[in-house]
Amino acid sequence: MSKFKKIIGGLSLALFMAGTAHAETLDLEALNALVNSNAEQDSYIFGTLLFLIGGFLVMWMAAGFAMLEAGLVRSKNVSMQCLKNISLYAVAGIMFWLIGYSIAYEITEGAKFANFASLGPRVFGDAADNSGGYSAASDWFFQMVFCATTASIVSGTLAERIKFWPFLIFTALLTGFIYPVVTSWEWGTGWLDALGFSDFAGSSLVHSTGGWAALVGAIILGARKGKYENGRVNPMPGSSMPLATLGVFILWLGWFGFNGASQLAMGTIKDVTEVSKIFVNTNLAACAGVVVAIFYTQIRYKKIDLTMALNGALAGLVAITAEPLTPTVVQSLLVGGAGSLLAMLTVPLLDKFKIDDVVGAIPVHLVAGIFGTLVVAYTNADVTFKAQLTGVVAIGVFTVVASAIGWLLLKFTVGIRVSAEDEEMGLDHAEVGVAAYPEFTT
Amino acid sequence: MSKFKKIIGGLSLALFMAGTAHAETLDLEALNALVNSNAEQDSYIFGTLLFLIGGFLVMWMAAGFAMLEAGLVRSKNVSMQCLKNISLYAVAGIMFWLIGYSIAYEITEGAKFANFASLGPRVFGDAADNSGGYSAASDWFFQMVFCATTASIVSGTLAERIKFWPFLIFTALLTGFIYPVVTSWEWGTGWLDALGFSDFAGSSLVHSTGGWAALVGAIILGARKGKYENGRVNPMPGSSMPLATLGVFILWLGWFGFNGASQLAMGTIKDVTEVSKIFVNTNLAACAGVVVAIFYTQIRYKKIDLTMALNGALAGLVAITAEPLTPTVVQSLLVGGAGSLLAMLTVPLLDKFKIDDVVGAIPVHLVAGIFGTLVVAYTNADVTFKAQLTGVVAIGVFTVVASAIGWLLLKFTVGIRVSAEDEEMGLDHAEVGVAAYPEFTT
Amino acid sequence: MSKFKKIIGGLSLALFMAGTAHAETLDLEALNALVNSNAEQDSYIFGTLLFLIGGFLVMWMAAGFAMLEAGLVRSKNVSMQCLKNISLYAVAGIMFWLIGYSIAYEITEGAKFANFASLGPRVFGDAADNSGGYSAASDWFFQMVFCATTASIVSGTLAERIKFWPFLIFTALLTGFIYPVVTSWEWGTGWLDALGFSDFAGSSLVHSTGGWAALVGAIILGARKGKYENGRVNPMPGSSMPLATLGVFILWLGWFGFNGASQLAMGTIKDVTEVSKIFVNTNLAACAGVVVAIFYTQIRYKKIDLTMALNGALAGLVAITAEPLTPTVVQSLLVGGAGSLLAMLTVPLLDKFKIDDVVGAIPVHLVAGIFGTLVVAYTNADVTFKAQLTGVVAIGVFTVVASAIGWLLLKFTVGIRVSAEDEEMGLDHAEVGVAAYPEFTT
Amino acid sequence: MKKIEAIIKPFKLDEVKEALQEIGITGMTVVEAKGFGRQKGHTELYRGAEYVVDFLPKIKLELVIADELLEATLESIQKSAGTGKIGDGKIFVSTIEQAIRIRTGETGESAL
Amino acid sequence: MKKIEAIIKPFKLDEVKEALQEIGITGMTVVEAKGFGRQKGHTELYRGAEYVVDFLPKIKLELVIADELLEATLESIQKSAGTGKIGDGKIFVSTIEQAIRIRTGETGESAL
Amino acid sequence: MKKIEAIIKPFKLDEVKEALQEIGITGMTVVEAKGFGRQKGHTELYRGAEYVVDFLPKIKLELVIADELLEATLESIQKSAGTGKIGDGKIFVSTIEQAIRIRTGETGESAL
Ligand SMILES: Nc1ncnc2c1ncn2[C@@H]1O[C@H](COP(=O)(O)OP(=O)(O)O)[C@@H](O)[C@H]1O
Ligand SMILES: Nc1ncnc2c1ncn2[C@@H]1O[C@H](COP(=O)(O)OP(=O)(O)O)[C@@H](O)[C@H]1O
Ligand SMILES: Nc1ncnc2c1ncn2[C@@H]1O[C@H](COP(=O)(O)OP(=O)(O)O)[C@@H](O)[C@H]1O
Repeated sequence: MSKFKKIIGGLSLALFMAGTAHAETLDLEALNALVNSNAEQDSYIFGTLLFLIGGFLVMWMAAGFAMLEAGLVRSKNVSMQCLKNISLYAVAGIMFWLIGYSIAYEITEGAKFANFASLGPRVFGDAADNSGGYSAASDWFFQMVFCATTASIVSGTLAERIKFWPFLIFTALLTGFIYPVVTSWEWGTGWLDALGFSDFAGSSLVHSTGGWAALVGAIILGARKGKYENGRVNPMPGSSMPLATLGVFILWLGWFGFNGASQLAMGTIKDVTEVSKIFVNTNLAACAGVVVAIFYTQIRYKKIDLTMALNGALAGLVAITAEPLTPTVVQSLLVGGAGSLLAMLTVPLLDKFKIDDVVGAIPVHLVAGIFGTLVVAYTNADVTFKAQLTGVVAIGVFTVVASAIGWLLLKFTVGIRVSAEDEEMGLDHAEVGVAAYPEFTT
Repeated sequence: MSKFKKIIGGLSLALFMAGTAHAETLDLEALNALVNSNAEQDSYIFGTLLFLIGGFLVMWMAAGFAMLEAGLVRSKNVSMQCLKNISLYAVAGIMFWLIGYSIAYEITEGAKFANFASLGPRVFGDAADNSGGYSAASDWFFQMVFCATTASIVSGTLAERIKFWPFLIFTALLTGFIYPVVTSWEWGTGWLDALGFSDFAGSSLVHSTGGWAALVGAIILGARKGKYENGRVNPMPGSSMPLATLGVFILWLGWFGFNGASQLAMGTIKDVTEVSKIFVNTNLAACAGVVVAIFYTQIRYKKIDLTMALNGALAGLVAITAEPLTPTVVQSLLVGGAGSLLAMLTVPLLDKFKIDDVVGAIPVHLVAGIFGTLVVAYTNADVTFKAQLTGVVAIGVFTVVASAIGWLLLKFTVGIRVSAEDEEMGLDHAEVGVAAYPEFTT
Repeated sequence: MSKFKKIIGGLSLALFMAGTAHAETLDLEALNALVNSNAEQDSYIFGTLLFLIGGFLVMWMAAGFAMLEAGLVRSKNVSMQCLKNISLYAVAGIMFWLIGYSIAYEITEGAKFANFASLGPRVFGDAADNSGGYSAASDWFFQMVFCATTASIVSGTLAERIKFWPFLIFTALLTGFIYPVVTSWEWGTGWLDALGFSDFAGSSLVHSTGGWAALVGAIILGARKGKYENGRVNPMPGSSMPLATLGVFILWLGWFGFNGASQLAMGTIKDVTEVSKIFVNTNLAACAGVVVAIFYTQIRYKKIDLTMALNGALAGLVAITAEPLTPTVVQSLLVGGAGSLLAMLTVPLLDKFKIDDVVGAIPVHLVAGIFGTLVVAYTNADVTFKAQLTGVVAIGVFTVVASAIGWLLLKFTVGIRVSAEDEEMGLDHAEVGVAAYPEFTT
Repeated sequence: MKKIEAIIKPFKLDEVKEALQEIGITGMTVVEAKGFGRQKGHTELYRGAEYVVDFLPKIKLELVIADELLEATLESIQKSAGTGKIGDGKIFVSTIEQAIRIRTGETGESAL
Repeated sequence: MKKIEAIIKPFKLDEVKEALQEIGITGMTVVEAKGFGRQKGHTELYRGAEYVVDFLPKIKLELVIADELLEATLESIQKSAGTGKIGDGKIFVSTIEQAIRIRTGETGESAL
Repeated sequence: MKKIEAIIKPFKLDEVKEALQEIGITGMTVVEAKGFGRQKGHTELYRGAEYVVDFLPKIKLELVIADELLEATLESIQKSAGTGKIGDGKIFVSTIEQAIRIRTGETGESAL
C-alpha cells in the first residue's frame, strides 16, 4: 500500500459521504443526519486524539521515572535501575492487557470486584468500536500507561537492594491485580464511585496506590545497609543530579497528558476549555511546589536542596491530580504548595522510622496523593470530605494488605533482598551484566 | 466521577445538540445555525488544541535549556544550574499569572503601556470563554511558556558566578514586568504593532529581550574568575557534551511548538497549511544553521566545534522565528545559515570585550534574534525595514535600561556575585546542598 | 501582527463562511455544500495534524539515536557521535528537500525510477495545497524525518572509527538518493507497490535500508582496532548506560508517531480507530521485545543484559513496523518477541564474522526489519509472502550495491577510516574540538 | 617520617578515617584506584559478550606520619579496614625525607 | 633522584605547571585526589539530610627530578601553589632509585 | 621490597597486566593519571576558542615486589608497554620498608 494511495482513498471516502445527502436530492432530513453524524465523528476523533496524545505523554513519564531514579541511585546500581524501569513498563503493558483492564472495567456499577465471567485479555475489534464515543484501543492505551506509572513509583523506593526478578513478579501483581482492583472501584464505576468519591486523574488511584505498595515493600525489605547506623541517618547521594532533573522535567511534561487527557473528551468547547484549565492548574501547582521547596529548604537548612526542589515539583503535581479542574488558580497554587511542604516534612519522618525510600516516592506520591485527594472536598463543591476519606482509607487498606501478602510471599519463597555482599558491590555487577559507566581506561 | 460515565455524558450531550434541529421539525434555519455552531466549535477546539500542543512543546524547552546549560557549565556548578532552571520556570509561571499577562494584553491598541486599572492576576472563568475563538486558559498557558523561555536565556549567560536569590529576583522582574511590557507593544497590539513591526513568534520579543537582559547582566556581573587572564581567553569547557546535545535536540523539538503554534489558529485549511509550512521552514533553518557551523569551524579551525554546531542549530532557529511563514525554503535556509554564521562571528567578539557568556546565549538569542527580525523586511512583502529597525531599537533600549536598573539595584543592595572563594569552590557547594555528581567512593 | 488580531481575524473568517448559506436566503443546496466543505476541511486538518504530531515525534527520534549512540560509544568518541547525529539530521533535511522527495514521489505508478523531468527541490505554494487531502508541507516534513531515521541507523554501526566528512557525504547519498529510490518503489507507488508488497511504516524501507547501508559500511570499514584479537571478541563497553536507556525511551516514544501517523489520515472514525490500534500493537510489540530479552539473557548468561533489553525493545518495534495495524494483540506480542529474539541471536553471529556493529543497529534494524516485513504475510490476509520476499530482496540488493559503490568510492578517494593513532586517541580529540567530558580539574 | 600507602575497599574509607582520627592523625590524601590481586573480578555482560573485569574498585590512602606513630597507625588501619574476606588490601610503608606545608613553609614533622 | 609529591588545590595546577616549566622541569604526572586535613569540609544537603563531606578535591602532583633540582623545585611549587589560606597542601620528598624511559630504555637522570 | 611505579599509555594496560602475570606478579594497583612530558598535547576547540591540553591521559601502575623480581619486572613492563612512540612513559623504582596484608596480618614479602 503506498503512502499516497491511502490518502486519496480516504479523501474519496469523505467526498462520497458528503455526497450522500446530495444524491438523495437534498432531503433536509438526510442533511440533518449527515450533520449529526459529522458532529459525532468529530467528537469521536477529538476524544480519541486526546487519549492518544495524553497516552504518549504519560508513556514518556516512564522515561522520567527512569532518569529520576537513575540519577538518585548510586553509580553501582544505575544500570539496574534503568533495567527495572524499562522492564516494569513492559510487564505493566502485558499484564494490563492480559487481565488488568478487564478487572478494572468489567465491573457492575457500585460493585467491589469485577465480574469473573468477563475477565481476560483485551481484544480490539477491527471495526470501529464506536460505543464509547472514542476508540477503545486509545482508551486502553491511555489506561495502560497510568497502570505503568503506578509500578514506576515502587521501583524508586526499593532501589539498590531488591532482587530483580521478585521485583518484577510484584510488578506483575501490582499491574495485573492490585491497581486494576483499586481502579475498578472508582473509574470502573465500582462502589467508591457510587459513594461519591472523586479522584479526577488519580492522586489516590495511581499515586497513593503506588506509594502504599512502595511503603509496604520498603518496610518488609528493610533499609539499605549503612543507611541508618549508630543512630544517625547516612545520606547516600545519587549518581547524577542533572539526570534526576531531566527526569522531573520529563514527568512534568508528561503530567499535562496525565491530568489533561483525564478530561476524557475534547469534542466540545466545554471539554477543550476544561482541558486548558487543567493545563494551567497543573502547571501552577507544580510551580508552587518548587517555590515552596526552595524557600523552605533555604530557611530550614540555609541552603537550597535541589533534590527537594525536584520532589517539590512532583509533590505539587501529585497533589493537584485528584482535582485539577475545579480549583481556581489561587487554590491550585495552595494545593501544590501544601503538597510540596507535606512531602518535605515527611522525608525526615520516614528516616525517623528507618523507612528507606531511595528517591522519595513515599512523601511525593503517597503523602501528597492523600492530601490532594482529601483537599478535593474544599475545591470541588460536589465532593464530600467523608467520601474522600473513605476512598483514601479503602485504597490504603486494600493496597497495604494485598501488597503485604505479595511481598511476604515473595520474601519467604524466592527472597526479595540481594545478599549483603551483592548490595555492597552494587546490583549492576551482581545481577545486570554491565556497570552504568563501565569505562576505566579508554 | 468515573472515567466511563464522563465519556458517556459527553456523548449524550453531543447527541442532544444534534437533536436540536430535529426537534424543531427540521427547520432549515435551525440546521444552518447548527452547522455554523458546529463549525465554530471545531475552529475553537482546533485553535485551543494548537495552543495546548504548542504549549507543552515550549514548556519542554525549559528542560532543553536546563540540559544545555547543565552540559556547558563545569561540574561544580551543575546542580546549581539545574536548580536555577527549574526555579526560573516556576517563578515565570507565577509572575506571568500574577501580573505579567495583564501587562502584556490589557493594553489599548497602539499604546505604550497597559491600562493600570486592568492589571492583576489572571482569572479563568468556569464557563467556556469563547470570545477569542479559543480557550483563554490555553492561550495563557502558551503565552506563559514563552515568558519562561525568555528567562531561561538569561540563566545560561550568567552561570557559574551569580547568586541564586538575586538571579531569581531578576527573573521575577523579567517575567513579571520587562518581558510583558515588550510583548504588550507588539502581540498586545501596542504601539509597535500599530507601526507595522512584525515578529511572528518572537525573535525579538522573546529571544532578543532575553539576550539583552543577559548581556546587561553579564556586563554588570563581570566575567568568571580566570576567564580573561593575562590578555588571553581561557576556555572553561563544560561538564558534559552529550547533555548539551540533548538540550539542543529538546529545544529543536520544542521550537515546532514555538513557531508552529504561533500561527494561533488551526481551524481552517489555510491555517493548518501555514502551520505545516512553518514546521518545514523552522526545521530547515536549523539544518542550515548546523551545516554552516560545521563548515565554518572546519575551515576556520581545522576541527569541527561541536558546541558551535549546537549553537548554530539554535541560531538558525532564532533567526527564522521572526518570520517562519512567508519565506520560501531557500530563504529559510539562507536566514538560518546567516543567523548561525553571525552567531559564530559574535562569539570571539564578546571575548574581545571580556563579556563572559557561559553558554553562548548572547550570540544565539540576541544577535541571531536581531538579524532574524530585520531580515523579515526581505522575506515578507508587508513589512518594512524601518518598522523592524524601530522595533529592534525600542526593544533593545527598553530592555537594556530596565535590566540595568534591575541588576544595579540588586548589585548595590543584596549583591549579585558570589564570593571569589565560593566561585572557585563551585556554587553547588556554596549555595546548593549537593554536588552534581556527588559520589566519591561507592 | 499581533497575537490577538490574528485570532480575531481567523474567527471572523469562520463566521463569514458560516454566513454564506444564510446570505443566500438559506438555500438547501448551499447549506449542503457548506456541510460538505466543512467536512472536507476537518478531514484536511485532522490529516495534516496527524502528520505534524507524527512528524515531531519522529524528529525526536533523532535525539533518541543520538543518546543511544552517545551512551554506547566510549567516552573518547562521544562528542563525535553527538556531532554526527545532529549533522546527519541536518544533511538529511536538506538533501531530502533538494532532491530526495522528488525521487521518492515523482514516479509513475509501477515504475522503477522517478521521472527525470520532475526531479528537483520541493517548493511549497503559498496557497493551501489541498489536492492530497492534507497539507503538502506537513507530508514533506513527515517523510523527511523518516529519511533522517534511515541515516541515524548507519551512524551507530560505524561509530568510533569512521571519518566525519566521508560519513556525512555518504549520508547525503543515502538521504538524497538511496532511501528515496527505495521509497519510490513502494510509498511512491512504484513497482513494488504494484506487485502487492506491503510495508506499512517502513520495517524494510526505513530500517532495513539503513541496516543494509550500515552492514556494507561495516564490512568495508572493518572492525575497530582491538575488537577481534587473538581469536576472541573484546567487548568495548560504552560510556553511559543511562544515556543509552534514555535513547531507547525516546525512540519508543517517537515510534508512536512513526507507526501511528503512517496511517496517513485521521479524519474518519475508522482512521483514528486504526491509529489507536497501531499505538496498542506498537507498544505491546516493544513490551514483548523487552520481556523476551530479559528472559533470554537470564537463561543464556545467568545475568540480565541491559543493552540487550534495550535492543530487544527496539527490535520489537522494528518488527511490528511493517504491519502494526492488522495483527491482533497476540500476534503483535509474537512478532515483537520474535524480532527481539532474532536480534539477540544475530549479535554473536556478527561477531563471528568480525563485523563490528558498535550499537547493534544491524540485528535491530536489518534483521528484525526483514523478519517484520516477511511476517506480514501471516498477519495481513491481503499480503503474500512472495511479494514480501521480493521486496526484501530487491531493497537488499539495491541498497547493498548502491551503498557499496558509495563506500568504495569514498574509501579509494578521500578514505573513510581515521588513522590508527586517531582511533586510539579517540575521535573527539582527532576531529572534534572537545572531549565529551572535558574537565580534569575544577 | 614515614609514608603509609594503604589500599582498602572503598566502603571502608569512612571507618578507616575515623579510626585514624581517633589516634590523632589529622591529615591524609585518598585516591580512587583499581586493584588486581587474588580477589577474583566480575564476569560482565555487554551486548551478548561476556568478559572479565579483573580490576576492582579500591581506595588508596596516603598519609605521611611521624615515625613514632607508625605502629599505632598500622594497627589502626589494619583493624578498621579488615573484613576478613579476600581483597581487603595491603599497607605499604616507606620513608619520606622531607615534608613542607605550602601555606606556612613549615618543614619536617611540624608540616604534617 | 628525588620524587616530589605535592598535594595542591586543583585550580592552582596550571600556575604550578608553568612555574615548574620555567625552572626547566619537563615532565610530571598528576592524579585527582581528595584530601582530609585542617581545612574544614562542606556541609551538604541531600533529600533533607545534612552531612559533612570531609574530603576535599585536591590534585596530587608527582615528579621525579635530579637531586640538584630539588631546592628550586620545592621553592617553585611552594610559591606558585600558595594562596595563604588553609588547605594549600603539602610537599613530600623521597628518594627514587632508578628511572627508566620506556621508549628508549634510558635509565637514571637521562630518563627524566 | 621494591615499589615500581610505571606511567604508561592507557590502552596498554591489558598487555602490561598480562605480561606481568606471566612472570608471576599477582598483585598491582592502578590509578588514572594525566601526564605532562615531551609528548605534545592536543589543541582543543571550545565555543570558538582554541586551547592546548598539555595533560594527556595516562595510567599509573603501582606494584610492590620482592627484590629479586626487580629485573624481570622492569623488563616485562618495558617490553609490553612500549610502542616506540613518544609518550610511552617512565618506570620509577623505590624502596618499600614494610608490607602488610590487611586480611591476615602477614608482613614482608609474604604479604605481596
Ligand atoms: N604486590 C602488590 N602491589 C601493589 N598493590 C597490590 C599488590 N598486591 C595486591 N595489591 C592491591 O591490594 C588489593 C587486594 O589484594 P588481593 O590479593 O585481592 O587480596 P588480599 O588483600 O586479601 O590479599 C589488590 O586489589 C591490589 O589493589
Ligand atoms: N599527613 C598527611 N599525609 C598526607 N596528606 C596530607 C597530610 N596532611 C595533609 N595532607 C593533604 O594536604 C591537604 C591540605 O592539608 P590541610 O591540613 O587541609 O591544610 P594545610 O595544607 O594548609 O595545612 C589535605 O587536604 C590532604 O590532602
Ligand atoms: N620527571 C617526571 N616525573 C614524573 N612523571 C614523568 C616525568 N617525566 C615524564 N613523566 C610521565 O611520563 C609520561 C611520558 O613522558 P614523555 O616525556 O611524554 O614521553 P617519553 O616517555 O617518551 O619520554 C608523561 O606524560 C608523564 O606522565
